Amino acid sequence: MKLQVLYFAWLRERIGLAEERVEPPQEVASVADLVGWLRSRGAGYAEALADPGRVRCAINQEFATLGAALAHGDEVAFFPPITGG
Amino acid sequence: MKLQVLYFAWLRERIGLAEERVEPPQEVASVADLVGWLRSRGAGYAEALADPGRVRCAINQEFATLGAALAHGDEVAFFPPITGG
Amino acid sequence: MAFIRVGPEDFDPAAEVVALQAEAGDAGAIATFLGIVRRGQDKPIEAMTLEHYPGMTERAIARMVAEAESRWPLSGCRVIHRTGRIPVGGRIVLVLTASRHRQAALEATSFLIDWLKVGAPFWKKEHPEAGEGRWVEARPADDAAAGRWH
Amino acid sequence: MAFIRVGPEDFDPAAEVVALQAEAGDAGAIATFLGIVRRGQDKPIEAMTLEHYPGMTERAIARMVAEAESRWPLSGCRVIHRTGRIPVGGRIVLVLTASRHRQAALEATSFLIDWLKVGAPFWKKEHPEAGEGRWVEARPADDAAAGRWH
Repeated sequence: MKLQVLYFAWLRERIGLAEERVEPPQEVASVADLVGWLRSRGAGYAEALADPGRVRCAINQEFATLGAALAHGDEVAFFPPITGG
Repeated sequence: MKLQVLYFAWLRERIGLAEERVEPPQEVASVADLVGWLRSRGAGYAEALADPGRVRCAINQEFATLGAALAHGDEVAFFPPITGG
Repeated sequence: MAFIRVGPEDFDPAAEVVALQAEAGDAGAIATFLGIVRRGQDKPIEAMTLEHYPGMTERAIARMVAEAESRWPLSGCRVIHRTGRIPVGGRIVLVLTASRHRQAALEATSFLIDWLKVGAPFWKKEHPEAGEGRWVEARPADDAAAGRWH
Repeated sequence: MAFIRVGPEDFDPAAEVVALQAEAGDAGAIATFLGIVRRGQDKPIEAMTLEHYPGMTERAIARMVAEAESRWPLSGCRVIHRTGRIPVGGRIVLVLTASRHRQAALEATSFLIDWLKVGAPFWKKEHPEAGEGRWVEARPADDAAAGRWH
């Protein structure tokens, strides 16, 4: 399964990337699985994704929960709670 | 008792006056008394002041009720319910 | 602190926002309400005349603004209400409030326009495209809207 | 019907009112909300950077506007939200709605700004006069304000 993963605001800064194409192992089926796998990829990831309470997610530009299932080709974004307006 | 009386909107049009100085007889002590006395002054007055439910009043530029007392030198205004804004 | 103007001159909403921002200092939120002469559908009009009670109008508006300032933390407020004949599409009234808090600005603006409709001595006369001018009747809905704020 | 723009360009509130009036036809009421970068008191800032999620932002705003249009009889609506670095006093966001009814315009404007704060993917970073930039934390009060509209 290939995914396009986007990071915004301080997640982007800590991970050091705005966007990347990843191919996680087959057992990664949900957003929560993906978070766990990403955390294992380095200190920046581990730090950025340490507290799920501070991280929000969207799949294909729609808000999603940690339990949401992933599919090949999905665009998955991680970001902090919104502070616009 | 001398009073300055002002009329606005359709009251002004029916009475044919925007403002006048009046000296009603001594028994005129309240707004209601004044309305009664003004009505007796002509057809325009009688028509404009026929329905107290459609007439509002201010004394010295403060909203007042029909029962309010009048004093020498007061500025008394009669007008329809407000339609501004 | 508030700026109140009642008279026949037209106003420029943009210039008023700039003026408000200058007065308000460090405001993060500016809410405005602009009232415009509607043509209407059933009996289209070409203009409206606004009559007022000079002196009492300004006092009544000043009192409303003071009330708004006591209820919400405003850093600036401007109320402009035109009088005289205004064509369809023309501006009648502008309420602007500034605050650090967006809800304060929005609520104070709502409050002021609701009260202006029932508490300041203005009367509207509509001029239809055909026929005589007619005075607008007060709407009970306006009293109800102002009553929300008690 | 609605006009939505997200991007770094500044906007002119007056031109937007004119555009809205042209789109809205016979609207009697225009309500606006303008958000401005505040300097703040405790740790004054000199600018703010707004980051967003291109694509998702526009979709989220379009959905909010559609929801507002389903709740209130709007004859026009414009939402403009800037991105990138904006100095203190600079404009961030403008919401304009037009309606025949003043309460519809005022309520829809409130609704849209409340939802923009929590439902469109924007993130603010403050740049203090001294020291490092810091990301603004989301405020529970904003969730509560948006929750009023459920």
